[in-house]
Amino acid sequence: GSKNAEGSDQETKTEDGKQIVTFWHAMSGASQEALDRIVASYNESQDEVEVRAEFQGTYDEALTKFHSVAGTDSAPTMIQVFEIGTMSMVNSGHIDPIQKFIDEDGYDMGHLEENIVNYYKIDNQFYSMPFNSSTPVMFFNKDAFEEAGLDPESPPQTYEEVEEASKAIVESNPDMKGFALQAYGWLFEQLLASQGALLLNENNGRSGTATEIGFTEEQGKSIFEWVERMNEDGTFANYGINGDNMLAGFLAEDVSMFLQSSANSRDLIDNAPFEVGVAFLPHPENTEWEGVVIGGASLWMSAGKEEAEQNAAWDFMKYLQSPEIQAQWHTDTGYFAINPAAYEEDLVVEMHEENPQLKVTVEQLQATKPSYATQGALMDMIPEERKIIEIALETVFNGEDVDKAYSAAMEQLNRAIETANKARGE
Amino acid sequence: MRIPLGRKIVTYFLLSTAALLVFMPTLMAVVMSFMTNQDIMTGSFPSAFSLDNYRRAFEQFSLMHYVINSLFVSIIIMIGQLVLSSLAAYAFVFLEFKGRDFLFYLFIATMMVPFEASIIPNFHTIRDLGWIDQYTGLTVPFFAMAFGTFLLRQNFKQIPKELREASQIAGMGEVKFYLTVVLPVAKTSLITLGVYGFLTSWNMYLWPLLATTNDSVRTVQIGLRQLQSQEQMNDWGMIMSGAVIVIIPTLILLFLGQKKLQRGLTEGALK
Amino acid sequence: MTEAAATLSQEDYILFEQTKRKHRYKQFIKGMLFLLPSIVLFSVFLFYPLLRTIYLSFFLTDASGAPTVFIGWDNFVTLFQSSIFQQSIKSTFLFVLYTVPLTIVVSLFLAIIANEKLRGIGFFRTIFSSGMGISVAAASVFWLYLFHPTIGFLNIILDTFRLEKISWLTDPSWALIAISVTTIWMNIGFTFLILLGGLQSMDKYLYESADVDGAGYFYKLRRITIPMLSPTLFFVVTVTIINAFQTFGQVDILTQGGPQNATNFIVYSIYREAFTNYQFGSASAQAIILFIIILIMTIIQFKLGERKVHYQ
Amino acid sequence: MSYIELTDITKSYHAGKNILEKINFTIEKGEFFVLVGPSGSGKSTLLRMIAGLENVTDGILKMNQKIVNHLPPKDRNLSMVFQNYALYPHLSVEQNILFGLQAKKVSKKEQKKRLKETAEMMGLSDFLDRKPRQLSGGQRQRVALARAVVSEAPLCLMDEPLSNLDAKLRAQMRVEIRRLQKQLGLTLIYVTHDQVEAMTMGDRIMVLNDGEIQQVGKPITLYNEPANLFVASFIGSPKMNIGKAEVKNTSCFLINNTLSFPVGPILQEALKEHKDIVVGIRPEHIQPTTHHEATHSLEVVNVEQLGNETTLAFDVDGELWTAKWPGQWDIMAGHQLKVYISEEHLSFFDAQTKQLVRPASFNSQEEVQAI
Amino acid sequence: MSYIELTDITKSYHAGKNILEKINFTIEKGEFFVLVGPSGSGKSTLLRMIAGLENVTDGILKMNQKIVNHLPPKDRNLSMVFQNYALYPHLSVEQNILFGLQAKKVSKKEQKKRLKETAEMMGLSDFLDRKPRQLSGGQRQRVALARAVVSEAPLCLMDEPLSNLDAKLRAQMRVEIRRLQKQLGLTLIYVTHDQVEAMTMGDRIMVLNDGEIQQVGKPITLYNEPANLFVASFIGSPKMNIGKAEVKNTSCFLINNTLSFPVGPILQEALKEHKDIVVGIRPEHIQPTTHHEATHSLEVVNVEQLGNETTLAFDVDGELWTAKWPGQWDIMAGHQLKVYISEEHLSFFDAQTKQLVRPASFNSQEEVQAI
Ligand SMILES: Nc1ncnc2c1ncn2[C@@H]1O[C@H](COP(=O)(O)OP(=O)(O)OP(=O)(O)O)[C@@H](O)[C@H]1O
Ligand SMILES: Nc1ncnc2c1ncn2[C@@H]1O[C@H](COP(=O)(O)OP(=O)(O)OP(=O)(O)O)[C@@H](O)[C@H]1O
Ligand SMILES: [Mg+2]
Ligand SMILES: [Mg+2]
Repeated sequence: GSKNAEGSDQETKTEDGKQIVTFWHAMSGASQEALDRIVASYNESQDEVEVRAEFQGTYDEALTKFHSVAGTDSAPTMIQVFEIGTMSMVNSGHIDPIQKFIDEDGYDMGHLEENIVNYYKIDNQFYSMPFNSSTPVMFFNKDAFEEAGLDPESPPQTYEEVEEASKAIVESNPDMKGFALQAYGWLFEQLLASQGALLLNENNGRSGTATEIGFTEEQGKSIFEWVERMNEDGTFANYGINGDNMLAGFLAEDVSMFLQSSANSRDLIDNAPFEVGVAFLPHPENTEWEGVVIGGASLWMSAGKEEAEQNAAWDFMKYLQSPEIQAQWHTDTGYFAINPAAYEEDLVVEMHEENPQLKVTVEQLQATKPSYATQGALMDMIPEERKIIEIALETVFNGEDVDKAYSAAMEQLNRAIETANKARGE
Repeated sequence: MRIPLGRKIVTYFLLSTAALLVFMPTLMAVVMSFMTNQDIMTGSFPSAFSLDNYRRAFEQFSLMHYVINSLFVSIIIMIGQLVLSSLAAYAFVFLEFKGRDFLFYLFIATMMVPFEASIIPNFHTIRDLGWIDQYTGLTVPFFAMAFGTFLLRQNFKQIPKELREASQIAGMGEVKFYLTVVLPVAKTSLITLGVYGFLTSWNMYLWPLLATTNDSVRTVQIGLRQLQSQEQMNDWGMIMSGAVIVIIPTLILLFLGQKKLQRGLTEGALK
Repeated sequence: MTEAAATLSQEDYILFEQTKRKHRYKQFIKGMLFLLPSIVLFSVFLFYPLLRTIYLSFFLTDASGAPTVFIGWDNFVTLFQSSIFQQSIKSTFLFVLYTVPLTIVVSLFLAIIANEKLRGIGFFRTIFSSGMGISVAAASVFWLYLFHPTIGFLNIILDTFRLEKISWLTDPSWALIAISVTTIWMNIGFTFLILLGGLQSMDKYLYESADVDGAGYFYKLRRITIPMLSPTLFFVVTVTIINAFQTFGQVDILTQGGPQNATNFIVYSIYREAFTNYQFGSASAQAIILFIIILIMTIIQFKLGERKVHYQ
Repeated sequence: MSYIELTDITKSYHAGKNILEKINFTIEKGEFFVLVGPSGSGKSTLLRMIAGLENVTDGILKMNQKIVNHLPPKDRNLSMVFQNYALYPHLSVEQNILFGLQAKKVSKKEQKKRLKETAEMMGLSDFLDRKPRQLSGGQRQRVALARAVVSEAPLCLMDEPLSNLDAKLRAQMRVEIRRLQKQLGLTLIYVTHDQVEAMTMGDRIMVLNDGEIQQVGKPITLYNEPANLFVASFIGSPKMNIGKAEVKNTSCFLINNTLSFPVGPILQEALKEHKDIVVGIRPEHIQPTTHHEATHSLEVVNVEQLGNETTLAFDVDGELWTAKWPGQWDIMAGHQLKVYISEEHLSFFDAQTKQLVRPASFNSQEEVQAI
Repeated sequence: MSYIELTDITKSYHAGKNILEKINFTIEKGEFFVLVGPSGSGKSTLLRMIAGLENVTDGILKMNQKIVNHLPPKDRNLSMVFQNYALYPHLSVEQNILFGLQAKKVSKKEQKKRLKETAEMMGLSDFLDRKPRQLSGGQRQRVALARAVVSEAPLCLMDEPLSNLDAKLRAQMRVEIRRLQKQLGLTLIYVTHDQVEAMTMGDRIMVLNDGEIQQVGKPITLYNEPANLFVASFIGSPKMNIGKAEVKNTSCFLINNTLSFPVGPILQEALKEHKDIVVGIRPEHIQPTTHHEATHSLEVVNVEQLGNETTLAFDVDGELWTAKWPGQWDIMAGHQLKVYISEEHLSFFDAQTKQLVRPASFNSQEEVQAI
């Protein structure tokens, strides 16, 4: 940019008459590079529209900022919002659901990945366009498995198997822990979904406004108790809330298994001095594996913008769905291709051949059984829920009483839901 | 007076040890900025040093553009703060008027308003003034500074009152006295405050992020932040090289600033 | 010889009172002129937000921060009943207690040894103040690495001395210490620079006469340096306390308030409440409480401290 | 119409005891007014009040017929030499001197001219580029003086402006200040501890003690007719010798039980009114017997040679009396010495009120010798 | 065995010109050594070097036979009164005075005792709780003096310690300092501008000018036999009158073309060796004709009454000469006045080298009168 770009909020056309679309996003690092490439290719592909992709900080920061400028000239044409911001966007009243454009355009969303689309479909209509999506998987150290006499090709699938494998690992190498779970609310939600539990009542808030938590004590506690058991075995590695430390610990061969977003697969495989395995999310032995909930972000359309501007943005959103673009996006970043056709693209096929582990992430998503549990919860207090869960997890990680931690957390969760409902004036 | 040799040795020893301890984290970052991400993540000793991280950091963003914006913004803020703080401190020390103490405490009280609590209303203010994506929006809100006023007040209070008296006798007005006596005599703390103001502005992240929507006036910390990923593994080597690049101008400033801190300015004021 | 001046006429008296009033008025205007720019900006960017914060603290809000439901003192009542908030206050105070004295003692030590006139002293001064030049985000990342449970430098050192490794950031009792260490390191640069500035502007004649009096190094330090530095020290203490109460960045990156809320300082709690939970009402109430806590601390400091401070 | 008028001026710091107590006096335009008094008597305070640097606790201060109690110093149009110099440490000597002129926007040319003159006069021409901390004590004082002189303000206050100069330079400065004051018609208030300065420079002297005016008047009047014991012993160096007088009989009285004098008619009158009398005699009036008959004999306790004069200390019934004789006298301590003391040279004070009863007679001074 | 020994001591600031140039002298233990010289001549610098506060640029400084060039001040065991007092602004008067004793860990009881004595001696007892800024100039100076005195260090350096005190207090302090010095056997180096102090207090005086020693010796010697013109005109107040001598014929010479004197035999001898001669005569030697025959007649330009004496200024061929007569003389300026000048009282100096050729004869001083 240059200094004469000041006040760009006001202008909607470039000097040579192109329609400007302001696109706020929260992509940084490698994903920003990938996104910028896509935007550039779009801008080159036609001469009507110029998309300007502007970084606005983390998801939190970008969302807060959007809320503050929504409805003014400074608001962008479109914005990327993380999945748990969905409800607050819907409630904000400053967005136009993209269903409007789908209907006007007669666009077919059917070619998109079902399990991704499921999340963003609310009351049977699309509010936002899915964009970057990921799910958690279990990463493990194949070399360490081999050394411990475990089969690297059949990784553990249940909590109990994870425990057993961990014991074997620690036995063969006292310097390495078996398993690590980041104190991260998102992972807790995923572990609930994988055993088919609901986070919130009212079918995860999708049949009505949730009024309390949706999982049973057994379901909820299963995760806590799992950790507690491993802790007692001395096979659990505690990295607290810190994902970066956990990654480093895994790469430094301090721990052999951990759960993390599939978006990390590429980097882990590339950087690890050992062979990395990827596996489905585990579930308690006595439950059925149901699948995972989609994470990541989607694209929203600002209300109150000129039609031409919105249509231009809509055109860009459509552009993003094309198999070539999705293939590129998938290979560059590790996020899913929301359009499964992309997996047929040479680029992707090549990559999957090279690193067959990468396929596991896609397989897991596609194996997910559509249900309220795997559709994911909708509510505007989910960020708060995550913090509460994280504190409870930390408490358990540090070897404190599960029952106390659990009941305290549940109490806080229900109060948070209550407050959130009250704040909406409902 | 010469310093005896024994004391010199002890002092140098203390200085070096302290410097090593203080500088270790930074030194570590510098080392990391030359390492490959794999070496960093696996916690192994660097297998190779390369400038690759720097190359990529420069390639990914127009860091220079951010640096120039940051320089501009930081200098403007620094000047604004120096002017406003010294004016206010002057009033608090040298002028006697009703309500002075009350105002001073009010000023001090502003330091206690958590930044996090005022950021959203301030953002609204900027928005309504049309200052988003403007240098004004990035700088003006920081001009008034209770901290700086307080620092300078403490310093101005140590200016011998004889100097003020002599100026009054000489028929010097307030403004002239402020310009020709107070500011030069308080040079040390003005430099300190200037360095501080510059560096805090230089290191600001949240506000510039909020107050801008595009790259036109954005500052370097935002650029730095864009080197970090949210959901993916970070390229620490590159992030560190970015951090090192951004630190260099500030270290230079610190070096120059401390050279300007000269001894004994108030000396000779008294008999 | 003085008869002429002996009595004061009524007229004179009125004139006298008039000039007195005019003088006061003029002084006031002058003071205001000097303060005006600051007052205007403070009003817009600090007092207005403060009022807004006070207003919001009586409401529940929606995600954009607009008040929705008036609930009176409920936010405050809830806070004081919340064990988490009580924990917040406790950790905040503990944190202040850990960091403030140490920051000042260490910086003072550095400032004193860096105040000698030696060759290459500029290099050391730059190093000591370098912490200032490193943004909180960058500094926190450095420390994140130092604190890493296995590959972190600190634990590697402990390991080489065959000491038990420490879970710096995941053990609640260590996390506060880890954050304190980071904070002290980050604040030293600035405190050092201010204190060095104070030392530098000290008259050398004070030391001359002490030298002649046969005062040793530490005696001079105690009787001259510290008292003469008291205005600067007072400033540094006040500001360090206020800053400690408002520590945010390093918490966000290193522990995010955890583990188990051990480092969930009030400011961080405010941030979470506002920016992730969108509970601006509760956040505002916490901000007000924090404001009042700092205010009380500062008033106490001014009342007790400034009497002991020696100004010229 | 007097230029400066102080009416019941009182000063106290922090509601403590009064440093100055109901001070009343006036100064005429163009007058050279000298202020003397012991250390801590309030001279500087008084000066600072006139300058407007110190609040007037009570009373009225008028300048040019206008009440100026609250006028800020910069509007009083005066210059001042501070007792502690108050030089600007960050400015060179030249800048220090020109500081006031620049404030008053005097033209560059005029500044240059005055700077040159003043610097030459003060012997500062070589130091114009130095900072005050690079100067010697006396040089600093000269800068302070130069700064006041260069401003040519109609009222100039000087607080011991020559105290750190050597005798030669001081003599020179005395003349210069006096010349300037006359030439520019300045009104000057001058604080000094130097007897020579006080006696030779001022049109009038005011003696202050403990915040109270003791006497105001012509220098020679104060010397010859000190209003009270304090002034008598404060003016003149070495100080006046004081002794208790006891009337033995109608024709003779004793001082300190040692020196007897005849009682003259005036004295007799005076003695009737005052119960106890104290007698003072100036050191130069205890004279050698070169030209007179010896009247008394005293024991020499100490002899000090000043070169041009000799001071002798005598033991007078346990008290030390001093005599000052011109020239160098080769006298040994411990000897008994014959001296001449004229009854005429005795001053008489009331022992209770300390007020003067009868001054020494100076009328019949040394013979006039003009041709 | 000398206590302090300076060998070729040289001092320059920042490689500029030398402030002090090859200074050589020694001071004995227990000596009262007075240092005088014009403002800026390097007195304070010399003192500060002895104290160790200033680097010695060149030369050797010995104390007690040991080279101390690099010894830090605190190990030199001395006390000092700074010209600018150098009081600690943050400490009360009491703390200021006791600072050094506490540093040296003197017992509390001893501290208390000495404090009481010293404070009383200096008249500071009422101000012990005050901060220096609440004191008058003279009071501050007394604190500075008290601080040095209380330490009882064997070597004491005083830089114009009495300059801001009034005459009465100063006289008192002179006696006290002298007494203390004798009593404790202190070695004292004392800088002063006061003629009386210089003449009466010191065992020896050293005259410094422009960084060079002019003369060292007993006070009276310096007065009577000044080694050169500088010392002659520097010692004594008013200063010595100087005139150019021109030999008219073998029996008579003229000063400033005005005053003629006969040429004596010694002078004749001297005149042979020196081409140009300058004559000096002290003001007290231009005497009234009360007791002598008039020798010359001069025009009075100015008359100043000091009370105990009168100074007269004469015009001697365009130059101002001063006379000092005891007592009060009622003489009008402008008149021609008959005076007595004895040829004996003339000092002769070489005009080129400025060195003394023949001192005035003081041997035949006033008659000795001891009984
Ligand atoms: N820091 C300095 N830098 C340069 N020159 C200096 C410095 N300090 C003193 N001088 C010069 O050295 C000379 C001697 O100074 P010093 O203070 O010794 O004089 P002094 O004899 O004590 O004079 P006074 O009687 O006025 O106090 C002076 O000409 C002075 O200007
Ligand atoms: N700030 C102050 N607070 C309290 N007392 C003070 C203050 N300033 C001066 N004094 C006292 O006021 C009295 C008069 O002080 P002032 O300075 O006028 O004396 P001075 O006549 O100038 O004496 P000197 O000849 O010693 O300078 C002194 O006793 C002094 O101690
Ligand atoms: Mg005074
Ligand atoms: Mg000196």
